[in-house]
Amino acid sequence: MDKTLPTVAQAVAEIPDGAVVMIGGFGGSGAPIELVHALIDRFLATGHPRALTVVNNNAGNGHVGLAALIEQGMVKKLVCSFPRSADPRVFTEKFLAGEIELELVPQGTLAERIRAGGAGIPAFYTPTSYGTDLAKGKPVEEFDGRPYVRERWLKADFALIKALKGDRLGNLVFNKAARNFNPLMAMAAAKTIVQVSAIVEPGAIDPESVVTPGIFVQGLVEVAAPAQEEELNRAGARYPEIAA
Amino acid sequence: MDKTLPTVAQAVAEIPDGAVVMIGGFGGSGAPIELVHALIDRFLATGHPRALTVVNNNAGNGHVGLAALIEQGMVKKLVCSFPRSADPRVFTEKFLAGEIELELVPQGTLAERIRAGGAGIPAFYTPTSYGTDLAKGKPVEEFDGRPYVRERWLKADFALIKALKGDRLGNLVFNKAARNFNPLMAMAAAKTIVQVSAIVEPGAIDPESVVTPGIFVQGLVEVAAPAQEEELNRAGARYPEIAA
Amino acid sequence: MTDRLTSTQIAWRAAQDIADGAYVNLGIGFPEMVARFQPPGREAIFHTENGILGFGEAPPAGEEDWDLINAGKKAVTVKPGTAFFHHADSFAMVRGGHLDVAILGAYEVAETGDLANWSTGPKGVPAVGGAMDLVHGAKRVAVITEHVTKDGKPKLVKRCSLPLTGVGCVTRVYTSLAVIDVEKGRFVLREKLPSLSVSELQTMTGAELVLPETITDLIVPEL
Amino acid sequence: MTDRLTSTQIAWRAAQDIADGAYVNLGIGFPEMVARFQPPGREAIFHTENGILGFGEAPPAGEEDWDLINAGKKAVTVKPGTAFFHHADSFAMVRGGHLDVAILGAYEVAETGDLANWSTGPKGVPAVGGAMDLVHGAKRVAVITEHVTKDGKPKLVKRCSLPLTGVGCVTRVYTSLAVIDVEKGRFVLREKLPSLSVSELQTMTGAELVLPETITDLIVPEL
Repeated sequence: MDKTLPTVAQAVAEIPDGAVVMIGGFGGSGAPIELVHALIDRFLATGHPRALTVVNNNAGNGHVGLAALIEQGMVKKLVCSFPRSADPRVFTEKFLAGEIELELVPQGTLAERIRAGGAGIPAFYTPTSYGTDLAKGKPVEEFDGRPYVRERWLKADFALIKALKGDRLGNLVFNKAARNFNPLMAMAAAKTIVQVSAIVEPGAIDPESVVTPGIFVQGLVEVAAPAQEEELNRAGARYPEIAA
Repeated sequence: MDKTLPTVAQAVAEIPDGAVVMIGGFGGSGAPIELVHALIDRFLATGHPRALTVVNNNAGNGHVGLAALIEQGMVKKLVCSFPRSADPRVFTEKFLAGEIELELVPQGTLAERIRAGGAGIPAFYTPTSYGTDLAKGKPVEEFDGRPYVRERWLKADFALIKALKGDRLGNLVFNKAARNFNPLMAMAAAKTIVQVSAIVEPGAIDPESVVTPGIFVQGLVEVAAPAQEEELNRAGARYPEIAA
Repeated sequence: MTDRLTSTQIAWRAAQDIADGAYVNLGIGFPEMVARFQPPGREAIFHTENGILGFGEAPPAGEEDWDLINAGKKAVTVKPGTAFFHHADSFAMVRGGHLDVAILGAYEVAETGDLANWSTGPKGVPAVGGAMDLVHGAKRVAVITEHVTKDGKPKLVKRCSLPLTGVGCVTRVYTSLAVIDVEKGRFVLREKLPSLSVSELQTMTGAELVLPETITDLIVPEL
Repeated sequence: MTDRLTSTQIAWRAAQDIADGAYVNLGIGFPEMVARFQPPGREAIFHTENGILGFGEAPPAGEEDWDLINAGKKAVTVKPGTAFFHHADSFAMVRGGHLDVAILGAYEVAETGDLANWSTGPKGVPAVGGAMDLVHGAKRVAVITEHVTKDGKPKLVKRCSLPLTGVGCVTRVYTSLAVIDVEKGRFVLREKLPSLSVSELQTMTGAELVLPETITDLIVPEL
């Protein structure tokens, strides 16, 4: 069995219009920028995919990665906890113009909903958001005298995630805090595509240290020296590049 | 901060009568036998603790570890998924004599209930056990046209678990499939006591490979060469030892 | 009594339907035997509830590591690509629909797909383990079983009489006489031993067999 | 205007209540400053929502690793004993009651312990992050804040007028003028600046201050 894919272009080739796509990362840390840019390339060449629902903790920063995806008009709806950043202009303008829908979810609830999607748990109760605007319309129940809000699982058609290393079976390890939502999204998507800095032989990752077992991964592609969103933005980068 | 404890006796000294105690392990793999035996020693010396509710996947095997705890009459109730083993005589006899209460829980539901206890999720829905005797009396709800059973979290006063290595902050790694319920129980107990084969310096465990972060651990004690239940039982061992 | 497949042969037949790269959980006991018969060139990845994906065969006697066991508490080995994880992650794989196939034993299977395989009634000590979880989530839940009980009673029935493990969960049954799919609440006969007539098979089956146009001969090597 | 503590001094005061070995989450922005003032001999362990426990200070400029950031997206460092984990495990720590203290900023705190700190109303882009999770689960949820707004309006109020972050969650408030506990739906004054009378403080507070027998002078070093 070999889940490796030759190019980022092929890795994102199957994502259709209207798909629910989870994109890993917390801000730029752990964001699969090259996969997102490959999706933009495909859109610029073919007009697809469009009308995506994207699940990410944030709403992009500057004009690269998720922000660039939004800037191209490919995103219909965003499910996130914190659509602010150093430079959230792209999302902010589309949102205020009514061109993009926002489902705001508390960060821990977002993580747990994604995990629930991956774990076959259709709904769970959490104290988070009880009594707040974000609980409006959601069922509330008391357990042991304390009120809790019921939340539904979150699943996706595709997850685009970033890892440090992966073997051809899809076993993954991450880099420091770039782990964040990536292992959860890998569980919650019908098809999880991973960009890794290095594809290694099975056995090269200690079985004790595997963070995402291969069962949660459907394809992986090597991006040997991935860009870091923070650095791109500090350099004023845009995707696609504009002649300087 | 130093969470290390000098002896297994001190590690179990605070467990009171009537406590809910989670005990790690799947069968003998990952079972903290020395901590359990220390609890038996305390009981034999002081008459306490007694009337314990024990959460474990199984019901012990032979006459050591959990089986020995049950044999001493220290356990009032057992919450488990599979009270069978090569030699389950101790539990079976007490159960058939009505001397021990059993709450039978499907294994995945048991794991998820413990995780929920650790994660502050008071209840969740699962497809498991729907339409069976084990769902009797539990709320059922449909999501997306499919029925699910609502299950409650499971928490404990104490968890007794076994790990391979731990640092003084309580960061832990486990050995192979001896991981099983141990990291979950560490999350779900007010006080988690760990026996480790080796106490190491902070930093000796790669931060990427920590399985249980120290926040889930309240005390750890070194048991340099822990016994393996399977080997004890193959040798016909009993605890406490009976003169040969 | 007619010819019938041995347990080994039933396991062999079930193994032929496991695709290359499939993630598979084999129930404790008889189903574990399926792992022995992976067709050449196919590599299935085996999952065990107690937290291993991609484990290998049993080690030689005397070389067991009792921290490296399967759900049946038998010693296994690691292979390149093995991963360890805790019980909640393990059942996330099960319940979350990530397994391709779960192969289980059965006391009874109903034409509705209901399965009874965990309890023979109220006597003794009940024990369920992971059975009730495994019947949910795997893309295919298959059963391997004798076609009839030792007393000659059908194990494939209209409605289960024993306590259920799961409702409407079984998709295919490999028996000592036939391969039968569960479709829309009916048993559909796919393969049967060539030596056996459909009507003979029907008499040993507790619910009506739907007969499609093509019924294949169930042919299994001597093993 | 009376004397008041600087932000740094409020952070210092809050830091004095953090016990040795405490697990602490500091909200984004102002609360992060609390980490600078751990009393000598005490070692708190800092948690950040994005999956680090026991991280260290910011690295020198130019030495940032942008995969090693805190919830405020600022670069941090590892220390011996650091652990990384994913977001669900991270919020299990929060929601599951494993943190000893969470210290957050506030727009308003009500005498009921209600907190409003995520939204100033329906205008603009709403963003909540981990705020609604952090107010649940930590054994102590403390707020650090100016005592009044820039316009001189009380931030400690009977009932919050802004959208709530959480209900009945705050247990202690460190302000630029006082330290106030929330007990049984009332503000209880524990410490105040010595230069300030109780009645002066009351005029700047939007709900009644309960006065216990002992009210300590709030004395903070020049910082």
